Amino acid sequence: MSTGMRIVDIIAYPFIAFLIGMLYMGIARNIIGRIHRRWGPPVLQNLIDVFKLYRKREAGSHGVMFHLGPIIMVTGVVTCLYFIPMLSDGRWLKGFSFDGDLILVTYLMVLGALGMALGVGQGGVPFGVMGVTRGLTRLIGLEIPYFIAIIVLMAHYNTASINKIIELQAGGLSNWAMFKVPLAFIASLFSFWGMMGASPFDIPGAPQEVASGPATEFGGKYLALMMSSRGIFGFLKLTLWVDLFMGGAANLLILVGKTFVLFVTVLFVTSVYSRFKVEQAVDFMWRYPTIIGLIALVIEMVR
Amino acid sequence: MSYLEELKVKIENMFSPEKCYFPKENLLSFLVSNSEVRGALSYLKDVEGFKHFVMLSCVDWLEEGKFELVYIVWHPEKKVNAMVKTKIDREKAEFQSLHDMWRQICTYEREIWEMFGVNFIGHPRLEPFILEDWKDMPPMRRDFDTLHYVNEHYEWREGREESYKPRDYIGEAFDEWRKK
Amino acid sequence: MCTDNPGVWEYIANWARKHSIWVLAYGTGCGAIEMPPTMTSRYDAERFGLRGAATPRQADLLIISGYLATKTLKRVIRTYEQMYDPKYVLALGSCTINGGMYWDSYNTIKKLDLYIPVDVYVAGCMPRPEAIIEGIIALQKRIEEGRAEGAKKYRENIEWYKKNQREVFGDEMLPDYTWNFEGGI
Amino acid sequence: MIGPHNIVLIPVVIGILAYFAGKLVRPVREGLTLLSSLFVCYVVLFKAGLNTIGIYTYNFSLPQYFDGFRFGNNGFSWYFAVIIAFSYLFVSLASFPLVKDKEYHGSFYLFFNIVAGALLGIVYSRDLVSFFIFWEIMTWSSYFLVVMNPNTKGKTGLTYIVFNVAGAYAMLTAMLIVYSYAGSFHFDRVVKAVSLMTNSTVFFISLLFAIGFLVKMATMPLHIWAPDAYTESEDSFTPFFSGTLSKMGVYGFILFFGMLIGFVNIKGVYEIKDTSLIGYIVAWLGVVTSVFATFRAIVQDEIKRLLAYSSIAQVGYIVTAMAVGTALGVAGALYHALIHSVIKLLLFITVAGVIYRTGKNKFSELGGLITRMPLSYLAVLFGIIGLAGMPPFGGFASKWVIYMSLIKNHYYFLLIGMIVSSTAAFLYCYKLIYGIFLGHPSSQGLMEVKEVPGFLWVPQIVLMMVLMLTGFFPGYIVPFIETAMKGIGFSVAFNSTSAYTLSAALGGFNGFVVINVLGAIFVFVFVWYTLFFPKSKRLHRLDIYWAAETPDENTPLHYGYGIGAELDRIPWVGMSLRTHITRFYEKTGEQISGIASVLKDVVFNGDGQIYMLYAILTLVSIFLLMGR
Amino acid sequence: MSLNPILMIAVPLFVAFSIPLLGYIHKKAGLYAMSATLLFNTFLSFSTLPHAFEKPIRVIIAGYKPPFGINLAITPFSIFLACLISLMGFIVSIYLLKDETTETQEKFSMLILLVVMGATGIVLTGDIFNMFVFLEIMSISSYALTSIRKDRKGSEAGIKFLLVGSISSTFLLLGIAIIYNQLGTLNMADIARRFSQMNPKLAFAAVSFLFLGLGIESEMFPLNAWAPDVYQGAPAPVAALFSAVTVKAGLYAMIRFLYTISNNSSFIKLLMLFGIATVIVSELSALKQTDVKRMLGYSSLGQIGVILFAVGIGTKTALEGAVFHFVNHAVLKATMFLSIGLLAKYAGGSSFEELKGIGKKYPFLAGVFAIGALGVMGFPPLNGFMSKLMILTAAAKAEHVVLVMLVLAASVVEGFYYFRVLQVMFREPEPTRIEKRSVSLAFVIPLVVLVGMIVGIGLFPGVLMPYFKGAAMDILSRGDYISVMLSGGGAL
Repeated sequence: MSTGMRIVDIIAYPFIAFLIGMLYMGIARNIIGRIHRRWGPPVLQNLIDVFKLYRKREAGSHGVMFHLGPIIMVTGVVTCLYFIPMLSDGRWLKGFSFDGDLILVTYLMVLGALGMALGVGQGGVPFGVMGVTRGLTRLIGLEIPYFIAIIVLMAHYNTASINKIIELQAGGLSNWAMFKVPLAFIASLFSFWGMMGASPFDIPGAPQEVASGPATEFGGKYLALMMSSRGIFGFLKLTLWVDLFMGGAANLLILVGKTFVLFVTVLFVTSVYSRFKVEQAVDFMWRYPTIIGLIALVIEMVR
Repeated sequence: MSYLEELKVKIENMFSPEKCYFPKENLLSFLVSNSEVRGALSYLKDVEGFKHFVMLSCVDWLEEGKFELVYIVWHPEKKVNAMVKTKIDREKAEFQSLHDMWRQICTYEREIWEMFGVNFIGHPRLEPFILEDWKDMPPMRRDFDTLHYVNEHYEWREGREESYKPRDYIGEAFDEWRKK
Repeated sequence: MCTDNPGVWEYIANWARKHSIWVLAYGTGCGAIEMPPTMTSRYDAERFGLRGAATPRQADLLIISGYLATKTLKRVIRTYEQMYDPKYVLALGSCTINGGMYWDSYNTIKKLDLYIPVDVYVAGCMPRPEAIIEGIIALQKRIEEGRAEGAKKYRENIEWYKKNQREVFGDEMLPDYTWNFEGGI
Repeated sequence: MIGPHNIVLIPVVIGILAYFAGKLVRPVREGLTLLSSLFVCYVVLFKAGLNTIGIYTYNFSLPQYFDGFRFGNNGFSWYFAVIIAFSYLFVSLASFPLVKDKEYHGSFYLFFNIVAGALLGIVYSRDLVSFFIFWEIMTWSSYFLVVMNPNTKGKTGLTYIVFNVAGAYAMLTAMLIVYSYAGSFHFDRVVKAVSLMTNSTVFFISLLFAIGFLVKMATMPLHIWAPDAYTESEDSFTPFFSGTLSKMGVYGFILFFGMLIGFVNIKGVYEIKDTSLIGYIVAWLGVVTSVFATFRAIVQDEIKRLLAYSSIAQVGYIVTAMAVGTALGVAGALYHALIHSVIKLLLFITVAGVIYRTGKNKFSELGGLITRMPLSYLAVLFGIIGLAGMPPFGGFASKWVIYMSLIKNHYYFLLIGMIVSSTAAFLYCYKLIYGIFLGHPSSQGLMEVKEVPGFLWVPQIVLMMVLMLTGFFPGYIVPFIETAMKGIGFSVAFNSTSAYTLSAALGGFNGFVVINVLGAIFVFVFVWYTLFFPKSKRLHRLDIYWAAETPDENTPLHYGYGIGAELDRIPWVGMSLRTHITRFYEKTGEQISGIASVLKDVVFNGDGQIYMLYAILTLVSIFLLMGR
Repeated sequence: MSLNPILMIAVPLFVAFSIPLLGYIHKKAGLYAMSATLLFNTFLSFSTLPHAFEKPIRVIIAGYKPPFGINLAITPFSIFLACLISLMGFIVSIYLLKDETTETQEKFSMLILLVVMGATGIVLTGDIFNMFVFLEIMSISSYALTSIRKDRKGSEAGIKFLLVGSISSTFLLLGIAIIYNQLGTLNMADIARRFSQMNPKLAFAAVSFLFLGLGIESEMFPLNAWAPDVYQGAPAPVAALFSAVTVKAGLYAMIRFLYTISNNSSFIKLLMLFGIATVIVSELSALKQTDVKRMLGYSSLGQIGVILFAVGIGTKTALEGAVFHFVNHAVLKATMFLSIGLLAKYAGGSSFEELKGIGKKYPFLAGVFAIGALGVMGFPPLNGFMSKLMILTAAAKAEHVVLVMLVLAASVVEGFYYFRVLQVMFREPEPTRIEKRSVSLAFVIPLVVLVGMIVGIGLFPGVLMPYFKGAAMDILSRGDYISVMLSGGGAL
């Protein structure tokens, strides 16, 4: 694993995530179309959209912080990606996951959103601020079941580093964390749907109410950056959940397979449920998923 | 003796309307003087039960130099309409605002103020409604020449000169054509 | 790198622009009711890459669907100026072409392209969804050939457009910060 | 010559000197204060440094039972002395321009210096009485600073003094009980005596000490005084107040529960989940405080009140971390104490500067200052990243240690409580920076405002550097914390080797790699975006998407300040916002004054005959009672 | 020892009665004579102080040896108090030079001299009846002093003081009579020696009567209802004198009686309970006051309650604390009363409304008042703290933890109402109706001296510590008091 190969590995890391992320979003739009009994856009539609946005000739900016907002968002998301190992065995696609642990990843996930919020702030559009506030309030709801789940994981495997968790899950389907701590997995699934911005929880960017929320004032090249970071973010969460609960992926194909299965669950939820209000989202999250998580925690403490 | 005829009798002896007739089935229309409009409407609304206010419109009698304000109310149970009309002077066109009886009268009065130039006293919000930054005279008045205004302000698309005169095809020209 | 010479790079860009047009969700007239059927199951415009965009900043295509009162025209111009460069206008209905049914009304504008550059006109007193998709396909062809340069046209003869607009608005003009800029990050 | 024992005198003497000298020529006060703070920093860093472990005793020929004041220094007091010294320097620097033309100029410098001296006294004292003396001096001199600016409610000062004096006297009772067992006030004799005490007395003492320190740290049931006191105290004193004074509560808590009474002794009393009952209750109090205070902070409209509630919440974390008494917990508490005081100094100094420049202190009146005050914007940005515990800066490292300590010792529910409040902290962090700097200016005057005065730049920049340092090299502070822990007799908690990494119980992270990755990506994307894309147009302030309308100069566009309005619709959060404990205190207050008025009317009712009747009644009662 | 201690009583008596004559020479001569005698008294007492601390002195008057003749028993505790009383009297007298409320100087200065002479007499005398006589002189002249201004409040307070004072003297007389008929002697040492031979029932009656009489004089809880009215009614310097001098004499008598003469431990415990009750009741009732002078009266009762509590504990350290608190209370209360007197004079009244914002108009006076307040509350660098700490440590050592908590709770309440006054003075906007008048030197000197004493004692308590140790030893060692007084120590 000479340094040259290592550099290629590191540079390729975000692009793989970007491509697969965009692919999944395209597939998602197609599947939802089919659910609505219509043809739906081609699978690569999202890629075309992003490319079109990159090739926009104009873009307006309200100031330095506005310009930096999307850049910080991408930086946060890609950095978080680097600390999550994509593949479990072999020396490829590990990123920097040996230097960070689960709590670092949790906080890095939010770093991008906060950087973005600063850009939205300078944009000056009241819709943007309302979107950001709703996003952060929804975050209070989502973070709790997620954190309970990872506490259960950390208590169960007595470690906080993702790589070690993957190793401990090796060896067959039975000792995946999904089956070892099933309730924790279910609780974390709820917060997974929320964090993906799937339909019941997509209040921050609701087009009808707050004109696409934080992204209101961002056009052209900034919107491109935001769409690509949302794609990477989707893939990031998928790999994290696969690593934590489904025993990681030996090679890229297994990774795509497992993540696609997980992604399909999101689709089922999205295309069926309508949008929660902010307080309903937080209330829902603090009610059922948290209780399930707490039960898992109690079981874990008893064991 | 349907409900409307009884009502007609009652109205005639209460308000001495100038004209009181049935323009069409289940619609009673009567013309009263300016001061009696509020009395008639409140009588219809509170005593008779004409709860629903249908609309307020204004007719421009250019020749008489009068505007005619028409208040139409609807009786939900009896399923009948009543129309209270009054004539106000055209030049110094102003009338008391009845928005306290029904709130939606505000919008009608505002539109009539904008389109006919009738000033309603006591109206909460008389400001431009549809015609933003309108400099000309109120457009709905019959002495306003729309065609002249359009020619002056807008530019026609070339090649749209009337290939035929629509007026020629109306009235006697049409009979003639049909005879051919 | 992003020079405007019609090189290969520009061709690919036009291809992408053709297949991903974001429509601004802004119904200005009676044609707005035609938009939902074109987007939903029966006619499904999403097949062509069309997608709703909430704000002018994100949109490429501005659909003027019906007669335009002077009041609405002011909003339309501001929205148009807030959209970013490769932007197109699709005008539905005869009212935008020559005033249509309201040809002699004191309040509606008669010729849309006096005020903003229009790429495709779709005639009909509210064209049905098939006609709208027809219009969109025509627009896509224009984009592919690189002739859908409404923004450049607007930029170059801004004075002419502004003169026409002043004719209609009188001195109640829109603020000019939406169209003349200096550089900046 | 100058050592831990008489460093106390420098600020106090200079304070008094400054007060009187300042009457002749005003700037002498600033000069003297700066001189004293620089000298104190020099002494703390070099003279009374880590290696000068020494015990100096003074006895003022007091009666034999009172064997003199003792001062000394070890890693633990050095750690807090550094915090005090540098916050003393920074706050005095910041206060020069802000207090220059106030009419209470003289008394501000008098009491500010005395408070600084008192803090140093607390940290270096090695016997209970000198600890209590300097604690009392701190209380009343900070009282005067709270009550100083005239446009505040009188009630704030009184509630402050009642709570803090009651806390101090609770501590005094406990000290006296310890003295009656130990026979002397010196720490070493006290430690020996405590081990001989019966369980119930140990429980009683630790309860009293806990009350004394929790009042200072404004933990939930005893926090009533804190929001008003922080908000209404003099603008340039609040950083010192919330940054350093609350850390004295931390110092006292760890000193008394760690070294003097010893967690092992308290644990012997009533044990629950291998920590003492008191420790567990206090930990839960800490969590409840942080949750309630965070939600309260979000809905505030006044800047300083938001920061006040946020400091109560952050100190709540420290309380939870150290109350359970594990080695890693105390290490986390120490680390977070340092980080929190750095952040609060930074934020309060900047906010004081903003209020000084704009004259407004509410979010609804500010907005859009980023173009006018870029450095303050950066300072607040660094501050909120630290406050929210975001990775690149130090805030994350200290929170990480606390989380690790709670997970390692299986206090999962405590941790969940902390997560709720630290996630909700993002909301008030964003509200702080949006309300002041981003969005639209809510009045035209804000556009002519200048940057904060020059003197404030020094503390801002240095504090930002410290935040970056602790963020990029989280392990750098670890050796200092470990010497402090050894000072109170705790075992080593971390197992991190280099300055770059921080690793403890369950995992570890490398701060340096995090910032390198972040920096590299940021630079790459920034360069790619600024050079290889069409230059973006500079949009006018009002050229925003406003549903096709055209906003003009005076349309209110800055209603982002209303963040938190939706909180009371969330069932649990709404309930927490509505419950107020102040009603309980008001009722007790009324009870006491009720008794007082009854007493006044019955006993001292003003006519002679009743007095004579009382005299005879007492005679009769003596006869009945005592007569055999 | 050149001068005979008896002069401390003789000279003031002589000057007091010669003052009306001096009035003819010069209108103000009486005042200067008064302060001169008090200065002489202070000088004399300070010179005999070291001798008395080596060995108690017994002064025989007119040749009759005890237990027959009247003699002075100058023990360390008594001479220490004598110094304190004369010093305080001298300071107040300087203050009085410029105070114009005294309508006829002779009568006023004469009464002041009598009060100080009475107090010194009580403290020094060795004969119980002689103590009663001095007590009578002191109380009668203090009744007169209370209503010196002849305004409504002054005279009303005077009457009340007279009523309660007469009750206390009757009880005292009863007690002394019982003792006299039982033991046939009036000399304290002799009574102390043969006290146990008395019939127990009568002994108990005598002790309770004397306990009650002295209780009224030393402002114990159920009996001190008169004190606040007197402190409010009397002019400020007089109130300062009362709190610094007369109360001290009463307390000395109580201690001397309980410890040396009757040595009855159950009454000492009773004294402790009454002490605690005094503290709590007076602190609480001070909470509702709107008049600063009355509030100061209550807080002085509270301080005396603490002293009684300390005396009641009975251990050596407690008594040292008590004596230390004697000094502090005298100094602090004198400062507070003098400064509030001036402030009230300039502000035209001593209620909260009149004193609003006075701190900005007279920063020096209000500052002195503030320092006094901080001292009374027991904040560290000032003197109140050390004495309160010693008392509380003694109480803690004697396992009275609950009582310690009560005293501390009371001092929290005290903190509340003192800071409320300070806030009224310093935070309110400057009153426009009061115009600034320059404060004359005679008022400034005593205040500066007193503040110097407060801060001095606060910072260096060690200086006075040996005297407190000596006084405490003297109170406790009942045996050698008797032996010295009877067997004739330093025969004079």
